[in-house]
Amino acid sequence: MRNVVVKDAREAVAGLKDGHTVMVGGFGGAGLPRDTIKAVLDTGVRELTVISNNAGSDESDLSLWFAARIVRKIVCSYPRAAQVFAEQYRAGTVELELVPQGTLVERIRAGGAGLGGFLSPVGVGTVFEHGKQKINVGGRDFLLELPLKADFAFVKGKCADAFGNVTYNMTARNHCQVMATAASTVAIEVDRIVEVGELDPESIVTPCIFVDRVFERGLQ
Amino acid sequence: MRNVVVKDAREAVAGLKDGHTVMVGGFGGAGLPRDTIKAVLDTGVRELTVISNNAGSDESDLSLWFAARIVRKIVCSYPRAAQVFAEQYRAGTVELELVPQGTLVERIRAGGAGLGGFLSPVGVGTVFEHGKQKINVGGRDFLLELPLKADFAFVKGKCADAFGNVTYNMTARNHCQVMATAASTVAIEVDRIVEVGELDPESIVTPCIFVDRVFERGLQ
Amino acid sequence: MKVLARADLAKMVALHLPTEGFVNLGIGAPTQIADFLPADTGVILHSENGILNVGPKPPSGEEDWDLINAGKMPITLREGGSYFDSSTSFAMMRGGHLDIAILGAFQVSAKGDLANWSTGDSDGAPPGVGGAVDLAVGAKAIWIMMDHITREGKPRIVKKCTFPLTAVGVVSRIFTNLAIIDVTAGGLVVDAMLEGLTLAGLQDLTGAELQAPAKPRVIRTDGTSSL
Amino acid sequence: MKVLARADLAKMVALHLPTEGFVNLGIGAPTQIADFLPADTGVILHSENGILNVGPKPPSGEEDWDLINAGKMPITLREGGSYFDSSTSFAMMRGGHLDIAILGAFQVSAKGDLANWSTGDSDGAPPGVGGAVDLAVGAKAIWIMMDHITREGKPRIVKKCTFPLTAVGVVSRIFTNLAIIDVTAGGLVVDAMLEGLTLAGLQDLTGAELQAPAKPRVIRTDGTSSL
Repeated sequence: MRNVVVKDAREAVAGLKDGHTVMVGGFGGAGLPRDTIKAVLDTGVRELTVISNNAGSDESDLSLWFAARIVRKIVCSYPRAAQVFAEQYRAGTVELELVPQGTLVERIRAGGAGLGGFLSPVGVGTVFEHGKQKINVGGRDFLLELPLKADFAFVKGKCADAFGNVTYNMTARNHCQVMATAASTVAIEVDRIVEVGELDPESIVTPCIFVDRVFERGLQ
Repeated sequence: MRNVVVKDAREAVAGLKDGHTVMVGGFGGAGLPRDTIKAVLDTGVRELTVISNNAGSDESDLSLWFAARIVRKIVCSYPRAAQVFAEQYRAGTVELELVPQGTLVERIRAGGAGLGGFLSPVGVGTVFEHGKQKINVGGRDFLLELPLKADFAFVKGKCADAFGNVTYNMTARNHCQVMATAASTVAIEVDRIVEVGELDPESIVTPCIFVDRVFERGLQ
Repeated sequence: MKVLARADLAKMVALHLPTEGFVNLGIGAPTQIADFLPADTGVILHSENGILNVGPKPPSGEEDWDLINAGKMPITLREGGSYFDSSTSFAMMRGGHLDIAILGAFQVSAKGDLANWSTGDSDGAPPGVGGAVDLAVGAKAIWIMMDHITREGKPRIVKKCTFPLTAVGVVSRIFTNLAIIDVTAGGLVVDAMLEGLTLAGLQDLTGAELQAPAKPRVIRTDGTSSL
Repeated sequence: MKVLARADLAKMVALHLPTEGFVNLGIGAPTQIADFLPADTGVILHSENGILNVGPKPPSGEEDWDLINAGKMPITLREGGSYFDSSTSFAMMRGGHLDIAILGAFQVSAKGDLANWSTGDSDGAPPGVGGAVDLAVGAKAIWIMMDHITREGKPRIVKKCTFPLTAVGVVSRIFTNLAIIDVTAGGLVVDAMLEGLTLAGLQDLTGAELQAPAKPRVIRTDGTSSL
């Protein structure tokens, strides 16, 4: 039978390599896989491209990666309030691709859903047009937005079963659900592993087909 | 306080007019709003454009509309096994736009999500290319698929509260969830109306912002 | 110069909301509008991080950091609320399902152009846009809540925005600490002014031409206004 | 001519499935493959109307018409299964999350082109495509399960499909009632043949050139095959 449970965060990040693209779930602290973030640090990988809504704000989040200088580029909607990132941004040692939040999450969805892109009304007539193809449909201009995919997606769930079915806690669902569809390896840090069959089939948010690894986080 | 409960199917279809575009949920009998379908018949409207996965197969589904000759056109993935529709199709009195099922549901999602369209790999190199713009991204061809919206969406849910939050029963969720985002008026036929607060906020499938009317169906 | 206090401005906006509808309160000042909604309001608040029917902040000590709003502050969920993922949340916005989004602004133009995500002058700090651009495009109506002028005394209502745009031609109504102004096809129309203020006085503080009916409504200093 | 019975063909395909993976069984004949999966299989069946971990059909009298498969027949849900909407279901397919889709076919070309949704000759009946085109494009591997020739004795494996295409260059493996054939960059390669059949005999029934190793595997009449 399928069993995607791994022992800990170290096993969850196995195979991560220099230069990989990594999605990290969370909006603020909700949905942020803190154990996984630390484990990535321990691997010694470098030159990561990170896709995440934020760029860290305290001492147990993505700030750790910027402090360790393992990020080459971040694709992000709101890197403000990210002090360590800001220092490196000012120094010109990290690249930023600023993407409006709804476009960011829809690009990730498109990546996971096998689309070649989508036409968005968001950003037309603004600096967010730059470098994008404009397509007119029915007399209205849209920007062609391209899908985002990653080598790894790291997100935080509430419960998982051994198959890899996952639920989330309240607003911690945020970007986690789509990120968990758009990476070659999806590893989910959860509060609790439950028996297969224990999750309500109507209420599973991430069906196991999207999930490669789950592990129970340590006490925070 | 918000209260979108209406008395019956007749009230649920109020405002439907000749020439309107109507989405009807369901895959086979699952998710099919049978009371609503009958109520539409009673309004006497004509010249409807229908968006639905199927075109009816028994005596209490869309076959009723075709028998009454109130459909001008259907946008559909699988109208086979639809005897009454087939007769009119052969006679040339109804128009068919055949759309692969995944493209159909994604076009409806795009309509509800405010997108101008999306790039799909599905149908490239087949007759489903016809009349569509081909766009190359990263060396791969995609078809530009356009959003679908409607004046009314009629779907079948399991439970609803007075706010209009809705759940579905097993595979009856199918096309209902996206259709309930893509119409000016969304009317949902449910098995049971429950108290506001009774539905688990984590398990609501269609949040009330999408819903205009709900009603409890009669005994079938 | 006498101006509405921030809380009274929030109250004024709250008093202009319909009795029912789906509303997103932008981060920052607009969030305060929630404090002035009646207890039995039919207004359902949306927050773009995936929640409908946002309730007040929880009592101190009962915060749950998985239950936060778009400003990343702890909130509660009201009865009949729901959680969903961000792609669904932004689909709600982009798809035109929200009735009103009430946003802060640096500048609004006479044509309803909005600049509220960047002053363009970052002195090297990283820019951040969040959901500002998405909100401004999607909601059925975009209302602005802001001070009428900058701290330096410059107008925020201008002929043409000089700051980077958030969206083009989207603003329908502007609530400031001096006036309520409708953005119409024919230009900016003063709906109401703070008591004691003259149209000429308001025009002096505004960077685009104002029109007004013979007798605009009067805003009292507590945020209420005449019919 | 001796051919595999339909049930033995289904059994043969089942025996070639990996011990774990996500598989979609197309409507019609491929659905029967489920009957030959071991009870402890790690294969999780997907049905495009929004369900993962499809179980066997329920006992007579216990059917629930809200719990059906893509062929609209009553099924059950196995432990660890889930329900989701059709847009998510097709995102799974289009996004490459399914390991294998096993589909019926009218024709398959030497280059892996697939024709399985229409014979083009409808005598006025309405066409229907359902999820055929979506499935054929999305899954990591597309396997075909079909009779080797038509009822009229014409080859279904052809140089170039004459029926309307479902998708271009997608088929990787063909299971027929006579042989197992891999579609490779170098052409069609016979992996296994029904016992008693010669390569020349198989080639006579095939509309495109076949290659074969010196000793292809042998398929027994019960659907099992040699290593």
